[in-house]
Amino acid sequence: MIEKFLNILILFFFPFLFIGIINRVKAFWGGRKGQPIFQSFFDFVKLLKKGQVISKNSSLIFQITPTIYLVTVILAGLIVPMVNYQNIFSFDGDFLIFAYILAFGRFFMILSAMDTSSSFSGMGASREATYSALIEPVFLVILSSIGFLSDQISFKGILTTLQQNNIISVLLISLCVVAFSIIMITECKRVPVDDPNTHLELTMIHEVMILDNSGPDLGFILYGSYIKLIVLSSIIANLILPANLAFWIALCLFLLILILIAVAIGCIESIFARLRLIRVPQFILLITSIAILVLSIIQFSIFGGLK
Amino acid sequence: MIDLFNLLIILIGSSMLYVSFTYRLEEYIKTLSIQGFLFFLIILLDFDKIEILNFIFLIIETLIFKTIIIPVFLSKILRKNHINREIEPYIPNYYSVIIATLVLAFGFFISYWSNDEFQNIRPLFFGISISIIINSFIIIITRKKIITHVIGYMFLENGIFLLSLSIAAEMPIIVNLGMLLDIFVGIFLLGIFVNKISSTFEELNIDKLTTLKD
Amino acid sequence: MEIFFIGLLIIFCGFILSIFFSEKIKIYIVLFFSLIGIVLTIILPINVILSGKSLNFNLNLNYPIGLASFEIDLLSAFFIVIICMIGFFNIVYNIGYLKEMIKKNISSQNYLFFYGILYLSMILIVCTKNAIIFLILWEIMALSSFFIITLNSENKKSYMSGIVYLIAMHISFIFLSGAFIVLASKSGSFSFDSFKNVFKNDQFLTNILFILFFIGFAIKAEFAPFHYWFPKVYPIAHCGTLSLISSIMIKIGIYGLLRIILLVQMPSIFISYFVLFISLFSCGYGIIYSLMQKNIKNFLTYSSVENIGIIGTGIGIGMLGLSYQNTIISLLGFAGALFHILNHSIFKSILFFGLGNIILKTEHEEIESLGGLTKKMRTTSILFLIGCISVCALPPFNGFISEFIIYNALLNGMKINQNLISIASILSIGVLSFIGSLAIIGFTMLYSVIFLGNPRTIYKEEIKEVNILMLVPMFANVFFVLFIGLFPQFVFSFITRISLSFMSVHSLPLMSYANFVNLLKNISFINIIFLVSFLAIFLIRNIILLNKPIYKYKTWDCGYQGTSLKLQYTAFSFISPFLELIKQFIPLKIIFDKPKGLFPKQSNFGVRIRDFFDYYIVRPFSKFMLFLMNLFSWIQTGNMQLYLLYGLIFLFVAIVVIVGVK
Amino acid sequence: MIIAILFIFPILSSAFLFFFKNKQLNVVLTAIYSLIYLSIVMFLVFKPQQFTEFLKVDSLNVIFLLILAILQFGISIYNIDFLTHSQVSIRDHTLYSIFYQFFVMAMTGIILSTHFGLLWVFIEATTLITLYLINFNKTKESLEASWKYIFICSIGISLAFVGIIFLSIGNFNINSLFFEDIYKNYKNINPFWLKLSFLFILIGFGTKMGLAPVHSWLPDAHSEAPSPISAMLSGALLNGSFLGILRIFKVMRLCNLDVFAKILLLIMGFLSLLVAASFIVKITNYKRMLAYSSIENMGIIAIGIGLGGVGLYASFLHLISHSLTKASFFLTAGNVLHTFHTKETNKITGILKTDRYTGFLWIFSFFAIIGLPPFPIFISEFLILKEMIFTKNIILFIIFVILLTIIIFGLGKSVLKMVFGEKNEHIEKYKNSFWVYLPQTLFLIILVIIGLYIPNFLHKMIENAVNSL
Repeated sequence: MIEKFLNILILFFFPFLFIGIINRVKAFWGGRKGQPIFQSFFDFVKLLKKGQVISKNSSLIFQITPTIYLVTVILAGLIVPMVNYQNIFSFDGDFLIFAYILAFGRFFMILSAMDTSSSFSGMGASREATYSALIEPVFLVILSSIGFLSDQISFKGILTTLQQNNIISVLLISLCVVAFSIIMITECKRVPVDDPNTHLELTMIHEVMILDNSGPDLGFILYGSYIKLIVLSSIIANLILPANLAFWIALCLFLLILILIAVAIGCIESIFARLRLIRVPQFILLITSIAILVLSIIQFSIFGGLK
Repeated sequence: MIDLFNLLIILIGSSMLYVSFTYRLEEYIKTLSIQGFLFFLIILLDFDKIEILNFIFLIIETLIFKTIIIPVFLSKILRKNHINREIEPYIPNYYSVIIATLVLAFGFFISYWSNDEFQNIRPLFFGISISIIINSFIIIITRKKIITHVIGYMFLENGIFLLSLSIAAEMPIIVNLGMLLDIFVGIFLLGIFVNKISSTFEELNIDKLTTLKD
Repeated sequence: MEIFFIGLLIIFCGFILSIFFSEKIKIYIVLFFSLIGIVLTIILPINVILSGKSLNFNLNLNYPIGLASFEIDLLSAFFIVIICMIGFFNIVYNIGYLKEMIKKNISSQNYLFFYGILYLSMILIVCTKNAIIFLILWEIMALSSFFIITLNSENKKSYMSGIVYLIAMHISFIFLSGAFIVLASKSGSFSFDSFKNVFKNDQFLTNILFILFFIGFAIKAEFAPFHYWFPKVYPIAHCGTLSLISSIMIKIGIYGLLRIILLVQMPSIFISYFVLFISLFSCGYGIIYSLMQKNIKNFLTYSSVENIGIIGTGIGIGMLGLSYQNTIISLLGFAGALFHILNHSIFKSILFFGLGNIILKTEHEEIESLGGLTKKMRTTSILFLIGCISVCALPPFNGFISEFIIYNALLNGMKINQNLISIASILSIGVLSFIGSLAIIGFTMLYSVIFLGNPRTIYKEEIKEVNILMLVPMFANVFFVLFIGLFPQFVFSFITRISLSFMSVHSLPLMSYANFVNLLKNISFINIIFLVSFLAIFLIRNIILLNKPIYKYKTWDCGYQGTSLKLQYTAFSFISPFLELIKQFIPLKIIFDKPKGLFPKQSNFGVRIRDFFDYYIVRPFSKFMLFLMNLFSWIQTGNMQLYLLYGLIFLFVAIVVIVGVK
Repeated sequence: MIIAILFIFPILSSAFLFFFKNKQLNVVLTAIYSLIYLSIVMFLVFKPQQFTEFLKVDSLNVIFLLILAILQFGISIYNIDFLTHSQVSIRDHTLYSIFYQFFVMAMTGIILSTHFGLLWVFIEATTLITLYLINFNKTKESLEASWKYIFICSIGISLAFVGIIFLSIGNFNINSLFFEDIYKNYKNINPFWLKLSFLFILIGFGTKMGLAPVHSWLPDAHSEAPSPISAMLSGALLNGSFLGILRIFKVMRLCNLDVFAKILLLIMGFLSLLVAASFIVKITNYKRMLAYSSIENMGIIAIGIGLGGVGLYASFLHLISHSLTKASFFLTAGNVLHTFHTKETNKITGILKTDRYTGFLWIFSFFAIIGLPPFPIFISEFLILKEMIFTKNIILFIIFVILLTIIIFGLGKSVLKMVFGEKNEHIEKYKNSFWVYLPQTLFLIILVIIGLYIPNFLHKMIENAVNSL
């Protein structure tokens, strides 16, 4: 029960800290002092207090989308296991509904971008749609391949399967971590796929879709995307975490890993430049090969007698 | 007696050679008439085998229709339409002769070859009539004038008549009647048709009759 | 059983009467009669589903048919219920459509009569048990659907589409009749029951026959390589027709497939993989091509190919379960397939109804020329959106439920410790989710280009909402979408009962059954939470915004001050990032007149996309056939002498053979 | 004695008509004849009887008689309007009626005759009688068509006569050409001569029946004849020659030579299908297209006989259905021709919008001819397919269905193009009289009834015919 409570706590409040850490790391690399660590929270509250500017062209879709996006991300966060591998809703095939609920949010984001009838938002929408189409199958294939290893088909079961017992597991874990990192970077539109800081509309994906949102709606969307970072990072964290740890150790390790991920994101964003747009699909397609590699390793390890 | 029979049959067959050799349509008609007369002779020779009523019919058919009426009728058409020769057949006449000769030989060959199948008729009847049929087919196919086709058709009928003579003894009279009717009405209509076609198409050439095609 | 036929008779009477009355009266006659008839017809099938006992009816017919037996078993009952329910909505919609036509003074040309024939033939097909009657009804179905497709068409090319349709149906018929006749030659009878033994005894023959059957049914059901006909046929029909065809008629093909599987009982592994492979292929093919369509009708029909593929995947995994003798998988597979049949017919109806409304009002079919309709046709746009979400298999609507069951079947299929099936299941999961996300691309594109933003052309007249008769069926279908999406467990229990009839073992381990019901309860719970929390947060948002200033201003254009309708993102540019990835595999024709000279006047850019199979296989094949036929076309030269020569040659050859052979 | 009326009536009435020369009288007498004919045949169907030694109703020809009766009844109805409306002289009108009645009479002769010679004479008689009817329009084309018709058919008939001579050579010991005598003494027939005879009769009568490769007159004659006559030719004349082939086929069967006969029939049948298919796909004249379709259907009938077994039943069913369907098709073609004044497929669009009822008749006749249920050609073709698989002729099955598909494509392309589409602007909305729709509707209704439920008496009739073969 306490895990569930902690989960909700982390889900709702950790994102601001997470973003703060990233910003701080980036400031460190840039030789700046950086903004306060909870600056994103303050921004969020400020946005909630503001009024709105709405495009004349838009319709109801434009107004409900931010809410839907936030709800889907939160719901996805309730499904994904966090502290001590516990998730709030757990059943067979729950990772499917996880993926599909995120997709629901994306669906409305795209519609909302198109709703403004701005050609820039349309660009972002079409890129968003294409890139996520490339990662979703990989996400499911990797998860179900791991599930195949242990006959587990729930999120929790799948993530606890891989332990650093033998060389194969370590190999698989590292492959999966790479894969999920790419998924996370793509889904949350971080460097090198997208740069949240630039404002050159032609090359952006996520930011350009929300050009016309303002006030509480913009706040919802930003908050939602922060939560999404946490949600996807906790999958990676749970992949790395060994099973059967004591509760407190598990909690601490989990938070530590999250913070490490934040630091890593900060470092990457400081060191690397954004990829050229033509290269992005190739970068994303990298995970397809990782997924196939994972699948073949698992098949080989089971039917080749390596288990 | 048999020799005479065979001689007559061979004569009929050979007359086809002449037909395939000549250009003049008058000669075609003459041959037709001669063939009719030869048929008459064959029937005379067969007198004892055929019952009397049938015999009379055959005499009338061969002597009057085949020898006189039809040739006269045809030559009348010729004169009326001012046709006298067959120009430019599809293949030159010397080839026609060669083919006709081969076909005639083939007829002999068939008669010889299937000799054992003939229990009741003279082998030569079969072979020669087949050769006449084929030869008249060839005439129809190679010549261009419509009137030649009609004459060719008459030769075809003659070939069939020759064949039917081989079993004249057994054939019921009604068939002869039918045949007579057929030839009469056929020629009548064909003749009228030739007139009609010539008045519609100006020239009695088969080349004009190829508008209906796909 | 009598009441069932009485119901059919009443429906039939209604449609027959429609011939004799004037346009205005007949629609109400049909509505009235079909309402009564459908209520009577649907009673027994529902009873069958509830009680699980099948009903028989035998009829002794004359020579070529013999004993005509009709049976409503669980499978038939399921299909009858779908046909009756969704079909009734279709009738209502079409009547609304005809009402609009009457306003425009366009005659309906006995449309309703053929509609009725189609309707009845579909109901009878699913309950017949005799192959000859099956084939007759199959052809009658093709015939009547031909009429409803072509009769009201304003399209000048409609005859070509008609002939393509006829040929496709004929080819399907040939495959089916060939297979049925071979079966009959082995079993000595045309009754379905007698086929079981043939299937049981000869494995090799079963495989071949199954493939023949599959092709025959697949042509009707639009499985991918056999779908070549519909992109040519559908654009000429109006959407009321298409919704009946796409949401129900093509399912009759699936019914046939399921019926054959019922008879085969124990499909071999080979054909199970065959079905699975073709289905996955048709999923991918359908959705990729649907993205690229310019005609919105074709967009939806290609999406039907995708959905049929999903159904087929369910069937394939169910068959694999049968061949590996794993009850749970086959139960889930077939249940998923059946569920998706139901769901697809519901949401495809909504989508086609919506399209029908749009096309009726705007008179545009090209996707690029629409836009901004949501402000003009508010109800339609909301209902259509629900359809779109559902067809993308997104929670909390019904499309997700059936896909979730199929996913679960695949996940369970993974558990069979066999190299092949585990790889197959995992890859299937990948493919399914891939096409799921492609569907999102497609349907967001469709919806946003049609409804959102501003119009891309100037419409002829002021666009208004359609009449109520055309909206009611949409509402009814949306109700089902929501109901199934939020409470799937109730429907699921009936569907498992039907899918159990595919297994020789009729009792399922109670444990696992309860597991699945619980699973669906979880889904239902999450969906409800989703809806509730959305409403709550939206409420909060509105409360926050209550006293805040809200400005309406033009869309931020990054400083660029030109405003033109054409500056909006188009459908083609929307999919072009994806198209860029796959364009090597697609026969594209790019038409590009570059602007020339110093002062370029006119330039042109266009893309024409051709169907792969149509372009590379069907067209060359038919050209080859025509070429072959052309080889003989010198025969009829018009020269009579040549004609005689043919006869002579034939005679001569025959004589030589006779004399020579003796 | 009742049969005598069938022969005496047309002679008397044509003599009568010839002297009076009145259009109304022509139509009325023709209609009366057809009505009398129909009622007598209905009587004969249920109570077969013998007229003379030479004319007899037996279990085989009763089907043909029935078809002829129904067909000519419908066509007489059609003639009522067809002739009064078109601008023909009284003389032509009278001659048309006279020849029409004679044609029916000669057809009756073919069907009822019990003797090979008589059969042959009647077939030749139909050739001569129809000559006038085919040349009725007296255009260049019709003249050419009738010339080809008479010439090719005469040669064909002569070949058939050769066949009959061979038969009489072969049955030297029997010395009779009555069917019954030949069937009784089949053991005495020399197989060599019988084979030759069958070949010649097949080619001879096959010419008249329209089997490839001796079909070539058929498209020309059918397209140039007036539509009711095309319907008669296609629906009745072709059948008559088929009956002749069946008569000799039975001899072959008795003498255990049916394998040979069947192979020949199959070859000719498939050749017919091939020819029909290769022309139907590219044809631009719809009446010629229908003629090719007749060739196709005759091919199917020959194939049915060639397959044997259920194929025989299918052939008879196909015969009945084809006659009615094709008659309806040709009569509707007459309507179309009357409305649009052209035989070119390309120039006609939107029949449905110009003359709705004709449009529906046209398209339903099309569906009937390509064998969609509820029309009986579906059943007959299905049975033929069945027989092919039952006798393990998979290759034949494949060729058959491919050719049929091509034919459906070709027919459909033209027919649907004519039916749908925009209305031709310069053609006024034409309202035909009731009489030109009635016969087609009648035929189609009969067909639907047969297609859905073959009546018992018909079933028995066909079975008797099959058994008598």
